[in-house]
Amino acid sequence: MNELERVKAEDERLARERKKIARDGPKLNGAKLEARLERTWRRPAGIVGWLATVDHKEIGRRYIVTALLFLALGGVLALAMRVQLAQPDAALISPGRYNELFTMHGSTMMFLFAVPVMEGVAVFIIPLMLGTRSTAFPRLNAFSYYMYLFGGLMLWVAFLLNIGPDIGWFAYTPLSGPQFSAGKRADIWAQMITFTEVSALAAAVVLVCTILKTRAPGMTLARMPLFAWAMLVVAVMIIFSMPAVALCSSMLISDRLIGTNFYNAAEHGDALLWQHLFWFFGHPEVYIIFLPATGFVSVITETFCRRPVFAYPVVVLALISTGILAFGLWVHHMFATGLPRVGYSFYTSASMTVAIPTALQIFCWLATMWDGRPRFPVPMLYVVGFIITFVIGGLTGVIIASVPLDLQLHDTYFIVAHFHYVLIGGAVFPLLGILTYWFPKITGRMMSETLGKIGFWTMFLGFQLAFFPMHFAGLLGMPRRVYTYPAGLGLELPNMLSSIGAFVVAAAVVLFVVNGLYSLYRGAIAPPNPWGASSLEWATSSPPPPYNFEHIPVVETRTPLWDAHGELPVVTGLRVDEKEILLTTVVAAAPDLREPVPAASLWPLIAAIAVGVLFVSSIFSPWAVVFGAIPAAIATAAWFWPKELKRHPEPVIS
Amino acid sequence: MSVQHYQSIFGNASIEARQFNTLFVIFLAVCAVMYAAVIAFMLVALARRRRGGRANVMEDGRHHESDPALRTGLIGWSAVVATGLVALAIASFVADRSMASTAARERLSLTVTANQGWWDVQYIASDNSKMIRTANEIHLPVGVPVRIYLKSNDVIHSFWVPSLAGKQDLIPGRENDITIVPRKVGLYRGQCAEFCGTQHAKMALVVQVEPYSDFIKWWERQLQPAAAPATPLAKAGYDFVTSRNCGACHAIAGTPASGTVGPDLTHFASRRTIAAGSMPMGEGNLYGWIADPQSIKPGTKMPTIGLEPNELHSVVAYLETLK
Amino acid sequence: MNLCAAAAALTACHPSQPKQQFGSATVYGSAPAGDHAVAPPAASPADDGNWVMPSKDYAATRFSGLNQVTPANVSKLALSFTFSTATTHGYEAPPLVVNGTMYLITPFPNYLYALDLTKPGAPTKWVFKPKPLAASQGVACCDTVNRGAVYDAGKIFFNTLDGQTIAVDANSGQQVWRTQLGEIQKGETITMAPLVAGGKVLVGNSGGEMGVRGWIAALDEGSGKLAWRAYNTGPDKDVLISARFKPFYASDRGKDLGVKTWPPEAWKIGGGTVWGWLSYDPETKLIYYGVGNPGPWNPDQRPGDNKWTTGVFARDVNNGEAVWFYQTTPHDLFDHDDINEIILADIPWKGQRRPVLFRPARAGFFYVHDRRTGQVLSAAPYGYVNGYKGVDLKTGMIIPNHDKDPKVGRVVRDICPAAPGLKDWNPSAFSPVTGLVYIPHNNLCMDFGAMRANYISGTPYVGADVKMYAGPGGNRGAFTAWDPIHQRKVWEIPEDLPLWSPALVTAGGVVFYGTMDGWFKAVDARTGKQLWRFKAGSGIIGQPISYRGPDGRQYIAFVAGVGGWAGAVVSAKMDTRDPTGALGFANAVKDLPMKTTAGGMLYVFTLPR
Amino acid sequence: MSSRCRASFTLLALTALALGACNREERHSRAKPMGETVPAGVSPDTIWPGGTVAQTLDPRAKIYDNNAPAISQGQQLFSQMNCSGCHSHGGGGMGPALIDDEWRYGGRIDQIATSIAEGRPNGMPSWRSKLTQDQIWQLAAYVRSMSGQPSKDAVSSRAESMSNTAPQTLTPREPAHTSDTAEQ
Repeated sequence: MNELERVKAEDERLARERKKIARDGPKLNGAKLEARLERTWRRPAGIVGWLATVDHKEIGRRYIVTALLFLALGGVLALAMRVQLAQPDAALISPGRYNELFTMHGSTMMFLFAVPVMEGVAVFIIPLMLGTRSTAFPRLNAFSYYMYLFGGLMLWVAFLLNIGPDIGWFAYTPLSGPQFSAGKRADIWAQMITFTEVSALAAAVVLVCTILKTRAPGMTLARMPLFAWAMLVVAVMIIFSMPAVALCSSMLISDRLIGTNFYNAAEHGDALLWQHLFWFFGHPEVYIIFLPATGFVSVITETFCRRPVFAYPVVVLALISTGILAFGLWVHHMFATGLPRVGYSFYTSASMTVAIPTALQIFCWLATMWDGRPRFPVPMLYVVGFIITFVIGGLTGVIIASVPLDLQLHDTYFIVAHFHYVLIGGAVFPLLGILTYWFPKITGRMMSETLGKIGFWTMFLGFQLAFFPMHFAGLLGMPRRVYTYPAGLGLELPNMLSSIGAFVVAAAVVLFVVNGLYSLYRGAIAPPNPWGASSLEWATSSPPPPYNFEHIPVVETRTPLWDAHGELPVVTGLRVDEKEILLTTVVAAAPDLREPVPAASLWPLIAAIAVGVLFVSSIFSPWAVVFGAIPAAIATAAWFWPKELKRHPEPVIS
Repeated sequence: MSVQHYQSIFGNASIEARQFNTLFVIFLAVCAVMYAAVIAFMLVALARRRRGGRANVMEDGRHHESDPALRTGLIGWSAVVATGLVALAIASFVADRSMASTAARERLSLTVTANQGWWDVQYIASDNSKMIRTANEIHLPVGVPVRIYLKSNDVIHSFWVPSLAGKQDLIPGRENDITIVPRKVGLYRGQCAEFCGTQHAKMALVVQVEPYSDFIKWWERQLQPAAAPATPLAKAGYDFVTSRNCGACHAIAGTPASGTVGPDLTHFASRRTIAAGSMPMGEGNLYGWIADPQSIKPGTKMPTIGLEPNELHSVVAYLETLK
Repeated sequence: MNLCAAAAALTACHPSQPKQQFGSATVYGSAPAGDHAVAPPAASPADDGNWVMPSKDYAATRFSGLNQVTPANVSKLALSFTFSTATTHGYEAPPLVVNGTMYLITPFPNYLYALDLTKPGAPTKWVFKPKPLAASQGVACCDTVNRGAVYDAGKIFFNTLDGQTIAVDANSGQQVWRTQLGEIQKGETITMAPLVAGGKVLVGNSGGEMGVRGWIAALDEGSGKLAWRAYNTGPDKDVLISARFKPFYASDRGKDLGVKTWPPEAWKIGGGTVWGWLSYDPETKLIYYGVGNPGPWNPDQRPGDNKWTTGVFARDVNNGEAVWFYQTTPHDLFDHDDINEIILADIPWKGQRRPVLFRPARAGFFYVHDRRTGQVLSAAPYGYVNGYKGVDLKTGMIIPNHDKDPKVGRVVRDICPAAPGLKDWNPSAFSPVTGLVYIPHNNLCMDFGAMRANYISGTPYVGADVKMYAGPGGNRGAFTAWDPIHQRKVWEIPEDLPLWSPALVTAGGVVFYGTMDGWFKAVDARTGKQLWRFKAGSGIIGQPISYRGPDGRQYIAFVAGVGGWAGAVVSAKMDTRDPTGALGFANAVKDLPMKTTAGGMLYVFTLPR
Repeated sequence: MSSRCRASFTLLALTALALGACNREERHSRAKPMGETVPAGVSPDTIWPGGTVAQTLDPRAKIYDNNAPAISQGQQLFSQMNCSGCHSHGGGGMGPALIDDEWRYGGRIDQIATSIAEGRPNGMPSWRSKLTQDQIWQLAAYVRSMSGQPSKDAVSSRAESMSNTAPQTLTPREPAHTSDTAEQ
């Protein structure tokens, strides 16, 4: 055979095979299907497989566990501070060390716990909730986690090596600038920001695409679970707000390393430029933490009242409007900076306006309880605790939205009380509730109800004891970020109570962890839907198999599990011999495309290491940006290297 | 004046602070009502099923219509919340405007310049030779609108005397100001309210509001240069202070010491506190502070000089003459 | 070396520097015809061929009546002899010539050389070494210069950097007396040339950047005993203000303004030094002198008008009583010392002759005052000025431009003229023949960053970061012929480098000046046309003089030795990578180290027989 | 567990980076004044009659050299104590340049500290009675940093003032000079 004929024959053979691909191959069902899906979707064996995994459930679990570890670390710092503050004029901790403590506490809680834990929960649960087998861009998802982990590790290793930042989590210039923050402490902080913002942006992209494109057929936007709505809003907010902090922290590094004058007032830079950019991110950040928690509350309330959340469209609109309004409030962190007084009124109004959607959401949850039949297992207790606590935080928020009042209360312990009521009451309580709620889905076992209830009450009472007196400390004139205070100002009692309360909260956290660990090994085995909930994550086993669902469900109502009589309708026709998911249209969720899912890969990890080395070394030399980009580019190129098309003559479908 | 209002925002010692109090009470009342409404609603909502009311649940997968009363409730609730917020916003705006209006009437002005760890205070006079400089202590005549210009020499600080007024930041490269009309004679403590570095916690100041005549007396006293030391011990202290380390940073009018890096010490002993409100003025504290400032206020710019005991005695003796 | 080359290259290709021909004159008009300004005869006697004081005469004309050298023959000038002074710091002083002997006073260590002009090669007659304290070099703000000695009645009088005034016998070189006036512990130095008038040796202190309190003192010419001392700040009795004091403008009237226009105590360290030039009117027995800048430079630390700094005093030479005062820049913002030369002249003014003063001030205006009252007759800018908007002739007040007010913590950009002013210490020359004033000056602007200054006696008290650079046009210096009556330029020569040398004008119609890269230039007094030039071994900042030698020929002499504030980058071996060096001058003359090197060499020229 | 492995690997890498950090970042708050002993080795001279004398580096050098807070304090003192009035921002003026590579009296930190404390004859005042030893050494650490001697990681790029010299964080480090050699 000559060369020409051989080529021709090969072409014809390929053409025949292409025709075969277009045809359906053998169909599988039942145990055979499960085995085949398991083979396709499970992660590769060994440590390499463990590192290479792109399974959203594993990544989500790692996110949650890592974030909880950082919560514990941040909490230890808080306890250290409370010990120092328990009595006036104490000298247990030096002022420099104390400054490191509150900087680390704030940065850890905001950047390494609150945002990542929400992302982690979402990454774990959103594909399950939406009835799909994977997130969009699973490798980006893995990359996101590794960036987060490296950022957190860098910060904490630096802290342990005595290069911990001591400039506050807000790092106001010029205190954080080259003249007043000697050495590399501030750079460590700024680069930790870079790590977490890259991570958060990646996770946000993953979530937006997952929510908009991978929902089960029939799950129109109007049928989407409220948590998915909340995460959609949050992810979009991350995409809009994170670049601001990326910009200002990069300018800070540039000021500190190569002597630019962005924040040098003398050379016509501006110290306030930092504050504008930082709070343009920083204020939405609060809602980035809070909105997922409202999703948790909606989920728990619905399940335990056995009634769909009242006025679903109102709640959705409230989420969206909060997301938009959040970008118009940043100046209320800057009322004391001497910007034009009348301009402040706009921000007062905007800050008060944002209370309206929140008030509507609260009404909707309460109406759901009113109209439903509430039960009170631990997650629901946390929701009740949330309402009692968060509403106080929300109302103090209205108080400090007023310029004259804020000028007094700004940067006092009143504010500390306010935002802990908002962030712990508003986000951590629902988080603990939702972790209890989804614990069976994550681990396959139920958490102990008894321990959970003890834990809740300890947490709830401890919290009030720790943070309610702080309102009074603030009103009595105690500013924030002080390592000590003099006797005789009436601050002794509130501070002592707060310190005691802090240890009670710590005990509650320990109880929660003990409960979690105990239940992980000894808890009752969980059925697929232990709470009788309505959303799709409960339509698969606990914990779910690597492929999530045997068949992709079809959704016809907002509460599919409550409305499905017996079995859910499903989609067929997806390949099972290759990782493949079904993409649906953005609004109507009509089946659109079959999309191959990338295989597990070490490249996201390698890319994260390369980028991490770039970030860490650019603390020390600007040339790192140039030379560090080379390995990062190589890793990214390898990550996206076009895959060879595997030509199975007979695709296997379910 | 009660002790606990020394640094409390309820000290109510100026027109501004009184306006703050009124506004705060309004806000608190409205918020309390709202909070009570929410909690009551929740308690009733949670409790009514216990009493066996008909629940609108989805036991059998069948939708029930929502309670129409709840829809009305939602609309009513939004109306109530919106009205409440609008009322509060207006109250806030009105209070803000009325506070701003006092700014036009100032009759006394001074400049407060913040430094990491202490406050530099300069009173402005149309006759420049009547300007006075002090530190960490401000005297104000009661009833006189006073404008305080706020500047910073290093990082961002925030001027805050809770009993008198809200805070205002001191930002390098910018000039802010705040106007206060003190209305109650008394002593008030203030503190830096923006994190400013190692010794943010011990950067305080005291404000003495006093009758106009006392204020003028105080001003005239401040204009006097330091008296020559009378005793041999004080003379030895004078020699040390003016010829050794102290004068490089501190100024004492009437002596060669003219440093501007640290607080002016001309009338140091007449002030109420040492080290920017860290401790009350007194011989014992003075000994401690001069001997070892770094263990009292770690990280302060005041160095531990390591005086010999006789030097320490003489320096303290001299400083005590600076009334 | 490479770095310097790079710096020079950078300056050369700086976009704001157009490719213009430096060194050639632009003519704007012609010298006034008919009745013009002349020097008062009492203060400016006919030339006897000597040069006994730096300013040539009491009227400060720097005009030589010798006329052998003319525009036609100046190009034939030939080197007669040279002499190395063995110093390498800024040489600002003129040689003195008295009856066949030339006297040279060097920068620190202030050697006084006497050269015998009657012998070939002018051998050294004697050297007097006053041995000033070495530490005084550390408190001299702008190089360790000396601006000249003065001869009177058989004695040479001069000041030393460490604050002494010394009288030396002109023949023997033996010390007659020495008086300590300044205290270097306080930062006081003396760099000025004394003036001997009315039997008094008048001396003022330097140290306006060190927080000193400025004064002028009169010593008895014979004994060196202090006759009187007038401070320029503080209470009236210190300033010697008495009933005779009649300032023309209301803003200068009042009791103890030297205290009341300062914050408490600030006047004690407020500067107001006298380090420039004095003039004397023998008819009225009045001396005229300008007062230096208030300290510190940061104006925030001295709210008020800061009397009696940056102004002009007229005092009675006998007892120092102040007669009038005019403040050029109340509350000076830019270090615009007012110490420049004061030229006495009689001018036709509105139909009658008026005795006046010419003052090309640092702030950029050419002032004409009535010298009996201090009234400002005219004040016009003789270069680019944006730091002020003009001078109000009604109130006599300079009109500030508040856009350029320094602010603590914020750099104010593009202030013209810069801190050295449109013209610094280097004096102009006035020719009664042409009626023109020949002004060697700068064209520099600056960025000014005020900050809090700390006062520690004996250390600098400045409180500002400064960066200077070329003004509009890109020429850093200019040599301007100014018509003082019509207040206009007649011609101007743009110079690449700032001009730091004084000028000399001769009756022959030739003007001499030097540049910091070492060119000694002769130009036509009427047109500015360059006639001749000579490249010296170091940059020239010294006063050129002209004298009649023992052989009857006209000689031209100057000392080349770069330095001073402008040349400190070379003489103090500064590192020009720091633009704020030498109080900001380093930035303006980054290329100077490649254009000249330090030196201290006398050059004497004459026409060939 | 492998996560621990990875963590400890990263830890190792960071430790390597940060080893220099231990002294670089330490904030010394000196409650007790430092002794004033001047060790025998601080002479700027390089010639000794009768043979070489081994120069020993003052042990305090280790505390201050390369220590970021000390350099930063020194930077502040440099302007507060009017050093910048004479030396500008290192370019010089009334005093000699400090950013160049010429050291009249030695460029080692202990030699610089001696120059500051004792003064030098041509105008450098003695600061011994005005500044504490701690402050003098902080100043010396900063002065040494101006000429590019210590690590780039311990210096600051600029101050909050008019920009002057190129950022120390970027300028090439200068090699040690003959007078710098001492037993470290």
